[in-house]
Amino acid sequence: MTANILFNILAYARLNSVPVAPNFSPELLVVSSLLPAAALLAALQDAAPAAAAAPPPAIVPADTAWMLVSTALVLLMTPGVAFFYGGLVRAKNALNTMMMCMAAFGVCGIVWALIGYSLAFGTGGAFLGDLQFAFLNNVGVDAKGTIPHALFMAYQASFAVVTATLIAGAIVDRMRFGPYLAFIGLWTIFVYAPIAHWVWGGGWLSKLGVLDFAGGTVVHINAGVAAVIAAVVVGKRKDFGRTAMLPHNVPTAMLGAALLYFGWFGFNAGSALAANGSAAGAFATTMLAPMATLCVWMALDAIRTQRATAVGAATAIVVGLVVITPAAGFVSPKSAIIMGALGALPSYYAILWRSRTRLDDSLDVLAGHGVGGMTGALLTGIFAEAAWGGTNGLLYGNPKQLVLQATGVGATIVYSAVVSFVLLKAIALVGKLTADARDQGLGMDITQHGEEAYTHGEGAVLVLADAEAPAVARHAAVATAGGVA
Amino acid sequence: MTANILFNILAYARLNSVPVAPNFSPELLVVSSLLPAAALLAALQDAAPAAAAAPPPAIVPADTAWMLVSTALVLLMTPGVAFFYGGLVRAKNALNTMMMCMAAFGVCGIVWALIGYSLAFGTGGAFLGDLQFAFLNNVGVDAKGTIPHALFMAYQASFAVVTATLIAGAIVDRMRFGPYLAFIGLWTIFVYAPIAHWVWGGGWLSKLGVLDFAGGTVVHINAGVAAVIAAVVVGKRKDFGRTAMLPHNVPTAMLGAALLYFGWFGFNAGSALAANGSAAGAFATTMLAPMATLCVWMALDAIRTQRATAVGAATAIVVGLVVITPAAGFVSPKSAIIMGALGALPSYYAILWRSRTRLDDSLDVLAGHGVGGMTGALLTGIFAEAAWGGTNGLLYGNPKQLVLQATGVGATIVYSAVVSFVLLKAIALVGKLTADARDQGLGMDITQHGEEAYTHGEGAVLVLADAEAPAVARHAAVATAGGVA
Amino acid sequence: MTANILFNILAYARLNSVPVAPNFSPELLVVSSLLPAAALLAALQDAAPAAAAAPPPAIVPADTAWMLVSTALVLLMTPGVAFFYGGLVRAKNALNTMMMCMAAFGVCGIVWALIGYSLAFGTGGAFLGDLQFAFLNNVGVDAKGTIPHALFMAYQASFAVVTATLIAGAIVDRMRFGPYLAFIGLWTIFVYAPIAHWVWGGGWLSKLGVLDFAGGTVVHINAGVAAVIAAVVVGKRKDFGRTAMLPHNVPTAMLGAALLYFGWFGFNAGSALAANGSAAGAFATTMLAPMATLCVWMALDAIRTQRATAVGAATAIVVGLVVITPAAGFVSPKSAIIMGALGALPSYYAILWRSRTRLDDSLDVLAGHGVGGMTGALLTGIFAEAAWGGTNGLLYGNPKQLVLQATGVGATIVYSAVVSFVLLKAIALVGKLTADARDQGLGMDITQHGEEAYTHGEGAVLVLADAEAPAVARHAAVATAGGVA
Amino acid sequence: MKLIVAIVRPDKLNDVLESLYRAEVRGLTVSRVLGHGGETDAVETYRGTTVKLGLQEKVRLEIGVSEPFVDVTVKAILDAANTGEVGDGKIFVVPVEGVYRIRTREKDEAAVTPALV
Amino acid sequence: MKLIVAIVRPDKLNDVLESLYRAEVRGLTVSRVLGHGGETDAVETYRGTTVKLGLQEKVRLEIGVSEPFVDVTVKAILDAANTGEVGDGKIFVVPVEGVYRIRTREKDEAAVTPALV
Amino acid sequence: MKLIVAIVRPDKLNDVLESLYRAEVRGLTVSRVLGHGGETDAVETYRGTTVKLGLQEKVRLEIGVSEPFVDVTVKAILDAANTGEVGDGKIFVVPVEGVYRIRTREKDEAAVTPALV
Ligand SMILES: Nc1ncnc2c1ncn2[C@@H]1O[C@H](COP(=O)(O)OP(=O)(O)O)[C@@H](O)[C@H]1O
Ligand SMILES: Nc1ncnc2c1ncn2[C@@H]1O[C@H](COP(=O)(O)OP(=O)(O)O)[C@@H](O)[C@H]1O
Ligand SMILES: Nc1ncnc2c1ncn2[C@@H]1O[C@H](COP(=O)(O)OP(=O)(O)O)[C@@H](O)[C@H]1O
Repeated sequence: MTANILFNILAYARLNSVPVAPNFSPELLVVSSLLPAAALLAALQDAAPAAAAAPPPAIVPADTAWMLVSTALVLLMTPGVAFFYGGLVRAKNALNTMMMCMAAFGVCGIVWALIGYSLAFGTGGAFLGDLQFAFLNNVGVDAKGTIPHALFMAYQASFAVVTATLIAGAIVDRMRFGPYLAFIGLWTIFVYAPIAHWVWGGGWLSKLGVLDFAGGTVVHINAGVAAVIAAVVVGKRKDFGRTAMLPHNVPTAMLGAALLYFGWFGFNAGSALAANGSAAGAFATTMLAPMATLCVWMALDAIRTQRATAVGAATAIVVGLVVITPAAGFVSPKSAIIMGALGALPSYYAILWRSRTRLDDSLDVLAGHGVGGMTGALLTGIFAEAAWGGTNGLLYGNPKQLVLQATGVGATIVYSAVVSFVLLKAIALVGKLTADARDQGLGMDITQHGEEAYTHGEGAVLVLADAEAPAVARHAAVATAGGVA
Repeated sequence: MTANILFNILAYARLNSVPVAPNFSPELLVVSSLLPAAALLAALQDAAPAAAAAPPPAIVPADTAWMLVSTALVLLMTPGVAFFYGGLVRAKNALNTMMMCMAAFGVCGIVWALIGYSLAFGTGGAFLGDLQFAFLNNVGVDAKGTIPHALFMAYQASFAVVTATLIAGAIVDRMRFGPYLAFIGLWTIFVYAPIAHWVWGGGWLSKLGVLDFAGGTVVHINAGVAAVIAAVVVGKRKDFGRTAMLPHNVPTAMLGAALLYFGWFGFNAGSALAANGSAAGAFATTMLAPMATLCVWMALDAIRTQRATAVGAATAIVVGLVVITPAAGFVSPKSAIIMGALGALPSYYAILWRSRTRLDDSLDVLAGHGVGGMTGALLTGIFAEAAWGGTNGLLYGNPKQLVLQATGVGATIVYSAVVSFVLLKAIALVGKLTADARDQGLGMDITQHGEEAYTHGEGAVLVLADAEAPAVARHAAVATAGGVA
Repeated sequence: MTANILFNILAYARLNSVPVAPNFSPELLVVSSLLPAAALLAALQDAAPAAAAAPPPAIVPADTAWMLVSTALVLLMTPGVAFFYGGLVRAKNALNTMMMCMAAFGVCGIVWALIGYSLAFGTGGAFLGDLQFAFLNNVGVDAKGTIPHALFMAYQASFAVVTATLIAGAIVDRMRFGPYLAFIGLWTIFVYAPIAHWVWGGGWLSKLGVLDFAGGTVVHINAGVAAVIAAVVVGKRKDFGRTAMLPHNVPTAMLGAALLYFGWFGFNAGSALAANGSAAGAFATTMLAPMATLCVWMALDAIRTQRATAVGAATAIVVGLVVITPAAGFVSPKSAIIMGALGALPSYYAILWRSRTRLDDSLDVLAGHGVGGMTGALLTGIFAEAAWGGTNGLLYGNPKQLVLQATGVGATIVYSAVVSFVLLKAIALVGKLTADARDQGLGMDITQHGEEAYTHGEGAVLVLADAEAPAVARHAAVATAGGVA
Repeated sequence: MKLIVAIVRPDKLNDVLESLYRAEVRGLTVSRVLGHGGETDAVETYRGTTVKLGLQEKVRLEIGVSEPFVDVTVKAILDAANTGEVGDGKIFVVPVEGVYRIRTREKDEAAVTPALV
Repeated sequence: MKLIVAIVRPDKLNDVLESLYRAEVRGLTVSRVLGHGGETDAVETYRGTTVKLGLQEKVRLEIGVSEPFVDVTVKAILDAANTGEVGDGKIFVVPVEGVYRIRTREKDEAAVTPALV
Repeated sequence: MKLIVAIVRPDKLNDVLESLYRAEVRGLTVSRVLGHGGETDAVETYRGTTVKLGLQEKVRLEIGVSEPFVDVTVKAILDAANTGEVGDGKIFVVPVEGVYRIRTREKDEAAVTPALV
């Protein structure tokens, strides 16, 4: 009997289980999967004692199941970026572009595990975490929220990796591979980790009450700004503005966009860190916003050139996803549609504007992620609803939130720009950042990786695996025509 | 004891409640709220009363987790169709074909959110829903069955989008993009939504007891029929029957088939709307049927041309999936293998037949989805087993079911054909449906989207972003060789 | 209170539940049947005691949800292999290579359902299962562990299929398609099923205590060894060692690697057979190991040729995944990083060595899966930790484990080599294994499948579907210019 | 001995092959090329960038024929490749001093007359 | 009547087209080719295999011109395609005995003078 | 000065390059082409459609040589490209009136003799 009554109360609480609600009811911490997004934990001061009062948080299988999937989905976004970018460059630079993304798995992933995670999610202070989790010490399968800590770490790692890859779009076709790797590695430590701490690690932005559900500021504005800096410091491509540089394989770019859309559900809905109403809401908004952006974008294209382009459509989907990211779990599906539609405009015109400037942000990372991210962050301050898990925004009588959002945006822009600039300059001291004109002409694939994306093998002569000078080569080939190659 | 009896009743009720949305009668609500429990009843004999006494339906995290994933999987099927179709057309039409699919995200997705969902799943009557959910009003994160309503809506949206894209296969290479978008948008409202209501929205077909687990009628027969109508109304391609039109990139088509197979698990197993035995059964049958179809198809190929073709294999996988769709949660794995094997024959010969006719159903949507869907719907009436969640079919002593299935098929064919025809004719009044011979010759990518799928950029001259006449262009380029392009 | 205590005990016990174990010790069954209760405590306060009292294993929705996803993920690995291999061969053999993988869905999938599963997982004896599950009899939706039996079967089927496809890499470009299908079909029955029984079906290796979390021996060593045998028996490619055979489409190979990485999370983390700490740990290690391998591999490349190659990166990711597979749920994330880093060396040098030999293991299956698998199996014996779900390994004071691992490796190598050899010789009696030089020259796509991967259709003449002699053909084409082709 | 080089529209290729076949012209070599002539150029847009494609896809045929076949061949092409719209292409007749059939090492006339196998 | 065949660097193509345009040379046909000359060969590595790519990407232009245009055309190409580094390419001037414009069946001179449409 | 145009089998290209190399012939240009000759056509099937591929893949070499090199070059190709089966290809020797090396603007003989860099 009492059980039933209790059940009803709990069930009722669960129904309103938007991330804010549950923390008011201690019991739920034990039994339910409703632990809110980490970002909100810090914002709700009264949650801490409640949690302290409750027995150790338990791992919830259902939440674990969803987060396992979410993490895998977000990890798929890195190849997604690789194909999206890879299809948009010229064939002679396709592999280099894809490698800039895939290699981030190695460099940023390891850097994150060794130190980044701890700097971002170690308790630490308002601006930076500490080293309690360095080298993944103290990261076990005990519960962090309602999922195993190791899983939480993996989920965050997937974000760190994909964020770094976004920057590549601004310096494709020309940045030397070594310096690039050095840059994204250091960037993950010195730029990404701190900002992640501010927003999700209990840092000052979260304390301030800035809303960023899945990383509009941490991921997109941050990457977008760093991208511009990189484009400027690395410099223009050899023929930029002189010859037309066309996407060599649009279907590949389309594949990238598709994988991004797919993976983004893990990115946004996964940020609820539980399989609950918040995740469901975030999922719906993440699905709807890009749909609206796509409609508006195709309309703008049609108006301007009488034709809706495929590259435009792929771009629109990404922009829509970027815009909804900070708001995903905080706004209603209806608002998501409006946000998606509005979000198309700034990015669309930013792209047109950029192509008239001397700024060689080759694949428009600024317009897509930077501008899109800012639009999203600000619109979040307007459309957020307590009823949907956020703090009320402008439309719901809380203009203050809009100011807070602007603060978050501003802080991110400044920090990211300054530190990214410093890092690039530092690396430039060690080695040249940009490939010389000849290498750019031959193509980055051959000069940076000694490969070509598409080969027919005509006139390719086999060389003994350890032959050194090309001169030797041909004779070696002749000599070994016997088959011992 | 009583618990066991109750369990059986509940279990039985549940069996017939799949997927005919379990949320209309209060009893069913209880059932579905129990459902997760259903699995546990075996372990918790005394759980039933407790839960049965609980009035408000509860969100079940595990079911939510699975449905979040399922929805993402089904959304991945739209790009899947894009690549499957895109690889089968000629290079000059690749982007147009892919865009026909990707653009559905925008048009059909938004149309669905604004009105389609409500027409399909609003209470309404036997033939159409109402407007209670129009503009997503009243669609919150409260429980719909055992998952948040917003998630249920998203899941259904993913179906609406992919269904519309299937039609594209019949009119690729020639239908103008604008009219196409208008068509699929209207089609989603006037054809898809009503039929979805009949089968899943508590409409007359579900009342009748027609079995359609995941959409054999609603999705495949429906799309297949609309496709033929479209092919006929839009007319043949310029060179149809005169020149050979070969797939320009079979690996891309293979990728599409792979993504479809993958996404289809969300489509079929997800239709259980819960992470339970029904989902598991549907998963197994969905995995096995295409395997059997593939074997038979390769055998037929080998017999006819001494060679098993890759395009054939990709087609076989899709056909197998189509055939098992209506039966997924109603038949045993063994029956699934048999259904998959049998299902290969009608579609295989339909394709051979079609290629000898004047009907330019370019990518054989009729043979694949229409015929495949009918085969599946009817075989469901034969192989369905109460033991596996269905109503018994012919083989299990209930010939009546076969008649019911035929009714469902017939009704869908007639309605889909008539309304699709009317819609196309209506659109034709506003604008030409078919691109003229010259545009088809140049390729739909250039003429409809102003892009090419694969470019080398030779002799491409950069033009000021807002230059109008090509005449101006070259000089513009010269003038701007400075870099301000 | 007591509930909490009980809960903590259970939670702890749960952490140590390794995939091999749950089906064997009754207590663990209770545990696993209970743990999900955590999620249901909200709904059923009194569930714990009840469940503790309930002997029959119960289906756990959360575990079911995760395993549904895992199975889908593993099934995606087969196309993953298809693209990975398909991109590495020459264009004229692309389809044949992909078909070798996709066709396994049909042949191996069906063979597995009919007999393989039963031989592997039927009770049987120490060396082979029995026929209790032949034709999927007795495979229902009742609980197997904590998930429906049909789902467990599907999960295992996904392993069987992908394992067989790995072999293809050693005999691409030359093995005739028919004999190939016969081989992988028989191989699944006579090689894969028995070894799977040894390790996962309660056979002697598991009894012995050999650790193989997700299939290092069963899948990778096994396939790697069979691959070499196949390469030797089938023989070298026509121009092997004389002309350079370059990958025709590296981005496609990259896509394959990406899909493999993604699917592998289902492969490894799914092997926990539950959404628990073990799965989370396995997920983290599976994510980290390839990252480390990638770093080391790029470094080795850079040292040797001054350039990090993309094909190398794709290979590195796969190798890292192979290495961690047997250890995934048994080692700490930190150990995973070390294992991944160490694991790069043997495979890297094995590839260099192989390319100097006369062994035409065309895509280095031996180096990648064979050597990588052995490295992983042995390192597991060194790094495994009871604390992370394994038995302690060498580093944790249990050198015996290393010996056990070596036993497992040895047994697999011998059995796989011998039986694979016999099977191939047997098939050779029926029909020629290798395509003759002319067919290899023309390309396997045209000669084995009557298709080309990429066609422009120039000079392609339409022939009446049933026209026989090419002579007739052209006239037929003329005759049918009317459109009845 | 002449080498006839013809540039035609891709979608006319099959007709040309057909017509050459009827004219008993068996041997020929085809390649995909890009051409610029009097055609108005197609304009494409990629994101912010607008480009003018000065080059159109064409197909190039290269046919080695013995004197008596020259006019026949040219006529066959002219008839089949003509649409009357700008962009139909050109035919060039180039003198040849020697022809060899690699298979038989036959020279000149013998080399181009259909192989009797 | 001559057929001018030029092999140039891909990244010089646009300059060449530009310069031909200014020289009033309108009709031409372009194709992507691979060339071998004095260039040092690029070396690539795929897994264990090291290969030397003896062939570099080049672009081939084929331009049919009437006598008075020959030198103009050659000069236009020489000016635009030159970088001074090995690999710039070659120009071949081949005699032509007849030219036809497929669209109009015009012959010789008439066939190559810009079409007045 | 002659321009030697040869059509050979793709899988014979490397042998031909090898043999030309030994014959001291350095400069050449290669392109992928499709050819039709006496070969029997391959038949392919895509779903319901059966097509006959009248064209086979071939490789086209274009080699500008000074008189003394003509026979050497032809012989080198004949030797390396021959398989004896239908489809081996042809060699055409075309007269050339002028050759230019773009890099140096050298003319004729000088232009084709290996560049001394
Ligand atoms: N002088 C030329 N030299 C080489 N190719 C040419 C020449 N003129 C035209 N062509 C080729 O013929 C094609 C059509 O020529 P164009 O002049 O546009 O049409 P038309 O011949 O009908 O006037 C061009 O795309 C080009 O490939
Ligand atoms: N004798 C030749 N015949 C045909 N093409 C040639 C010849 N010599 C050079 N080429 C082409 O010109 C390109 C550059 O020639 P190369 O000799 O390397 O440079 P350069 O002419 O500056 O010495 C080669 O890649 C090849 O395509
Ligand atoms: N008259 C020709 N003009 C141009 N190319 C030709 C001619 N004859 C043959 N070829 C080329 O040579 C290739 C082989 O010629 P074919 O006649 O089939 O073999 P063979 O020369 O051994 O008789 C053809 O595919 C075609 O590319």
